[in-house]
Amino acid sequence: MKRFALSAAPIDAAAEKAALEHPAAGGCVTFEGWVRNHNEARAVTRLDYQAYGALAESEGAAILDEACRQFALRAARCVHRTGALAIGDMAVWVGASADHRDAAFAACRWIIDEVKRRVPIWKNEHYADGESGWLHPSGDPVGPA
Amino acid sequence: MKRFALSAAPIDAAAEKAALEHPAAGGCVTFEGWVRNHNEARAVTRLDYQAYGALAESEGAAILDEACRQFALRAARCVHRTGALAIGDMAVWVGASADHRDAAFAACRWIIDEVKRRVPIWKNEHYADGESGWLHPSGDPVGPA
Amino acid sequence: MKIRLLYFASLADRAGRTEEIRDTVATNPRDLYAEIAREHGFAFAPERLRVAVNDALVGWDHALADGDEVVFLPPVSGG
Amino acid sequence: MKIRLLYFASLADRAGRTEEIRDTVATNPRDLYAEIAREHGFAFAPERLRVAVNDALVGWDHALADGDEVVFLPPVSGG
Repeated sequence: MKRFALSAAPIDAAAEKAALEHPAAGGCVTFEGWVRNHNEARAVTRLDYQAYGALAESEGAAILDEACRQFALRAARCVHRTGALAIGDMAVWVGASADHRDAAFAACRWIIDEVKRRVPIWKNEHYADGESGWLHPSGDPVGPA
Repeated sequence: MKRFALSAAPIDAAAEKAALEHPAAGGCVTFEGWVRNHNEARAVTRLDYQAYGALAESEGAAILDEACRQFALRAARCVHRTGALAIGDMAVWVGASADHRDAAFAACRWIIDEVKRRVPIWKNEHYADGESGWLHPSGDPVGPA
Repeated sequence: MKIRLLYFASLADRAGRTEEIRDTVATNPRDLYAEIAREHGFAFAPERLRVAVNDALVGWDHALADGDEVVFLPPVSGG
Repeated sequence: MKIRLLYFASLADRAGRTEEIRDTVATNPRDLYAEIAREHGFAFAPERLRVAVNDALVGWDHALADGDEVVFLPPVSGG
């Protein structure tokens, strides 16, 4: 089963979490990103996510592989939605299981940060005032691989 | 609904997580503690958790209240098992939802650390060699005091 | 006065019971623990324990009253 | 040589298309971006973009070949 996937359909968090199970794992940490009704003080009504599929899959897989090398994990997975999402919908799911919780917390946080920084997925926010816009956060540019 | 609960029955993680939902929340972080098949290099076959119920409930509730004051959360919850558990069973579930992931990660980690430090619950580990022992602070089994 | 004691985890194993009612001259948890530790052979120094009276954590010099329920809490291991 | 370009997010909106095939004299992504940014009015400085050729991230001086598929990636906002 692939560690990173894009999904045009709702994410099955329970199935993802079940794939982290391991008899030596003392626990798992998960992060779910939800579509919230506000951003930077603007009222948000819905979102669209667009992905550059081939590169998103390979970059996502690379992040998960790096996490499994850097942290003492038993398993780690991530799924990211594409398409139209409503308020409250799950946009991304990340999970990591490990013998000890330190590694599970650190890895889960690292994975979502790297996914947000590197994976080519873009969010188009639709606002209550009728406007919409692609989000292109400024911040340090990310170099080539 | 109480933020902290003891449960003699298996924890319904999906129901707990659903209780964290909020339209302004941008995500949630959960921690699940699982019974693992080893501890300090000994093979573990099963566990019993014993709780001082009244104080565990009030101390657990105090921890969740403190978390909600200290971190910018939308919701936080915790459930801890009591009784006999097998390898792979969920011993504890913690979840926190927040507008921003920083708060959700920090709160989830803080809650599980405080629960492990303060809530009067004790673990009796049963080992593959037939021995068993109550775990006290350092994690060393102490047998009868 | 009469005090009800509850025992948990290794203290219950060592005492061979999960509760008892004692008639004691101890007026605070410190003296009460010294008394029962001697009798049951508890190895924990008080510094490693916490004390609860009537389901609330208290200090070692808390004044005990007749009918109180007292618990000496060994280090916890939940999670 | 012929290069296929894919556009995403605000670059697709600005270009008014999600892909195009161009005949270009540009031999690397740097020169190619200068050419299309002028034509489509892209506002991003190259420093804020990444480049992929044939679904792999590359540097701005990567040598382009006939038939390559090139994507200029604006800052991402997944998660």
